[in-house]
Amino acid sequence: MLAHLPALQVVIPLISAPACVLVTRANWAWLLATAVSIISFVIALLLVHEVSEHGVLSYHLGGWRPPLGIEYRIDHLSAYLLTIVAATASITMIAARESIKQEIPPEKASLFFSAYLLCLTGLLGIIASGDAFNIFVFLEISSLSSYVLIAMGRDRRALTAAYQYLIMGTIGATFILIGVGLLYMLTGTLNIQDLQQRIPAIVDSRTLHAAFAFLTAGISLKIALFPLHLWLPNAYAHAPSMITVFLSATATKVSVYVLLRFFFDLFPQEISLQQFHLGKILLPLSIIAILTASFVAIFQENIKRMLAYSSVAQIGYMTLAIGLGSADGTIAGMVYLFNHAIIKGGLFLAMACVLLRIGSVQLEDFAGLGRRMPWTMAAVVLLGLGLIGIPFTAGFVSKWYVLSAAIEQGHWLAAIVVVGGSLLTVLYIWKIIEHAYFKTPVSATRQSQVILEAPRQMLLPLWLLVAGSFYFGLDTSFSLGFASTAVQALFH
Amino acid sequence: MITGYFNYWVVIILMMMGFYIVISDSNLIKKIIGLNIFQTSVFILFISMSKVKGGTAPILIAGADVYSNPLPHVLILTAIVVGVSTSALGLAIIAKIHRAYGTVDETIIHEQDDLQDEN
Amino acid sequence: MNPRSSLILREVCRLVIPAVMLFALYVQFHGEYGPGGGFQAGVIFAAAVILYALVYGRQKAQRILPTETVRYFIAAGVLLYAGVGVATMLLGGNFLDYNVLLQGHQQAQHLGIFLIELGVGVTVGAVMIAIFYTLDEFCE
Amino acid sequence: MDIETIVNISLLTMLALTVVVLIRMKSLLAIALSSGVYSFLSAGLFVAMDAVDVAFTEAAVGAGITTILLLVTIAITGREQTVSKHKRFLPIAVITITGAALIYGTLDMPPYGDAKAPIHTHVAPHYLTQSSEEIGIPNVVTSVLASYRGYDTLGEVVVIFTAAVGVLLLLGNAAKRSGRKQ
Repeated sequence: MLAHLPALQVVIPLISAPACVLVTRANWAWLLATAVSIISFVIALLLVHEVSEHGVLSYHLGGWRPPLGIEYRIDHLSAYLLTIVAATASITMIAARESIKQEIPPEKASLFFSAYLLCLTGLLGIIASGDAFNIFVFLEISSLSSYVLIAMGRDRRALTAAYQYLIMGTIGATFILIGVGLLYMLTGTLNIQDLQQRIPAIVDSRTLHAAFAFLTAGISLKIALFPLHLWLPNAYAHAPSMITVFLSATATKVSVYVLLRFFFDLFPQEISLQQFHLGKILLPLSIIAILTASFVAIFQENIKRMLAYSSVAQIGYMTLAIGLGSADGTIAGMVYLFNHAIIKGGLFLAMACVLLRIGSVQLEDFAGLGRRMPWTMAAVVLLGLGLIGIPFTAGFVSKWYVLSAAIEQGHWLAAIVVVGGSLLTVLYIWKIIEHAYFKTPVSATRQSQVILEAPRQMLLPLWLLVAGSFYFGLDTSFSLGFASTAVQALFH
Repeated sequence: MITGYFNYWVVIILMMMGFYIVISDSNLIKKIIGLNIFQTSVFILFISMSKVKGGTAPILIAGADVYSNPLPHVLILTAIVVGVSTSALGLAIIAKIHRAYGTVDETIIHEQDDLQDEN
Repeated sequence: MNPRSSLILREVCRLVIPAVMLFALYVQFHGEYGPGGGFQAGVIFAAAVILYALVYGRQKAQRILPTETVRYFIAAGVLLYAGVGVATMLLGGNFLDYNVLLQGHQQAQHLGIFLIELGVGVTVGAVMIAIFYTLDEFCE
Repeated sequence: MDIETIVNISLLTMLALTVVVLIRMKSLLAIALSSGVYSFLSAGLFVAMDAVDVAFTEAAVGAGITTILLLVTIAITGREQTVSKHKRFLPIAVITITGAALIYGTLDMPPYGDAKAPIHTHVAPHYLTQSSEEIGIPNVVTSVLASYRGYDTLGEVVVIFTAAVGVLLLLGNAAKRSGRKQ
């Protein structure tokens, strides 16, 4: 059965999605979704083990050898991402029951969890696939299901946010389709390894330039890279709480992975960097993203929206690190991706706790929460420290590596922006802390309201993430070690 | 040279007209229609590259030896399905937006949201 | 019953709809030789049901093909398709490697393709009908 | 000029005219129908370019199903398009740049119909020459779709399944359903 692991990683959630539609009880649907997420996590860990022991795994779907058929190809990089996505999925689902019970009508729960499983299928499929068109198909599975999941938010603005995301996302996907089509036109193949062999010979083709441009634009839309980030803040702010947790820690991360897969593997990285100047595109946009999005975050009154803008900025750090164009920079970007999934996932999970108990995430409603939801707010503080990048947190490790990669490349502006962005982060995190601990509720109804601490089923996963944020600040053997091996393979 | 690329150029113009509708029109339904046109034109681009002069449809029959390339056909069959799925979902969201806002015009929706913020 | 549809229209549809359904079946099982296959067949079958619903009213269509049943078919098609993949795995092949299904590889390929095309047809037809039902119900 | 080229050019011209008309129209109903016409014309073009399977699907889906869905949605939301176009400059700039990038990209493309283009010499010949032995059915599109790239088709079915789940989740009258069950 070990030989089938790459396929099982994707096929198990794929099969459970239609099965979930047939489940009638809300609790059973949740149980199925949780069980599948945990099984995916176990498979991801097994794949990490297999890849470390035996190197790259290639699985021929349908039994046809590539490039005739579709190949699943698990290398260090994909195993790394699979672990992040499946781990996030497990933690989200374990914590999700109460929150979803409150936000989604019970008779719709089975469809809702089915949509979630489809999203998971899509994300895992993108990572596992070694075929450019197959990546497009699974990208669409994950995108369509995330539009649905976002539209299920309580506010009517969730609908407009989902619609906006649908339009932008489809434009992005169509651009990627055009890019893949042009690549196919030039080479006659869709297999990533095969394309990699054939691209150096046609590097002067103007068609290849156009393909590169369309792929860059399409993937940037999916990553929410400045100035194509406009869909993200509304989508994250209005989606159901647990969906924000899940998507913030996975969706854009997988898009960053697609960026790496296409431009450091499908296009050999020296061609992307030297002939197509990928770094010169990414660096300025990332710098603007970090500064403007952090700045805008400071003025948000809705905390989910604030954290969403913060995500745009954090994505900027990752693309900045990748845009530096060195192996060290890319490793830093991967470590950043890993740590940010933990920290931002945790922060949004804390917001889910708050929403569950007080029904709002407006800044003014945070007044006095420090005393009334002590465990949730303490987690916000500790995760906030990680987001800022205080030493001994995972956030420090990731910022440190980005900073040193920037300095190593002699890119002083980038280095200054990395530090400056952290200072802006202090400002908006401080706003939350100030309200939670140093203000009392203004309205009489809030003052007299009895507010319970979040249920244990949510606090435990939340504190697991807090612990992760500190653990990976000290022990970097997986987050850094595995990422280095992954990136070294791309840079040969 | 001109005849060799004429097809592609017209198709690109069609694509861009569809794309224009998506990003310029404020009516949500018309945006979806624009998206359809944009995507259908991309399909034409793919099918154009599969064509071989003097070839026939890739259904093997005695007497034919030049066939057009079947692979882009397969890809586009998938892409058509993806397209109709996206449209269906978009239209469902529009129906709900109409119920929540009473309009399907982006500008009016934004005005309503801003008004709500002020209150 | 839809009051707007005239007697003539209803009588014409009584003849046309079975013919369209037959055509759908032809397209479903003839895809190996000519253009067509599960996807097109599913769409055509759905079109026949939708035509019926437009002419005779949705409620009447739902009495013959209830929403619940359609919902089962939506899942059933995907499960059939993926199930073929699981079966090939259990028989010792890779996912969706039809060659392990039967002895002769061409027969095996035929069987695999037949089954997955059926899965495609069932899901696609059911999905189209379900989407139409739902949109139309929402319309009221 | 041979007959194929004439058919191609006239269909492409009609497509272009349809879009131009569509952009200027105000009535949503007419716009939806024109988009159906657009799909139908492209189906014709697909036949002219030997893609019979694609043509079949485009006619059934683009001209058929999509148009029905559009009409039902318009019945829900009301027919007339509210006239309020604001943005002009930015969209034109965006499509000019995008279009220019694509035109630039065509300059090194293999010419239309060229049998020596890479896509006709790598991978695809295997399907055309070996599939009758390896699969044993005459329609190569079906062979590739259902076997060589059968996994993509599974993905495609999952995509459409996702759309159904989405529509049911968003619009499904859940109260009625559970009410009937009790």
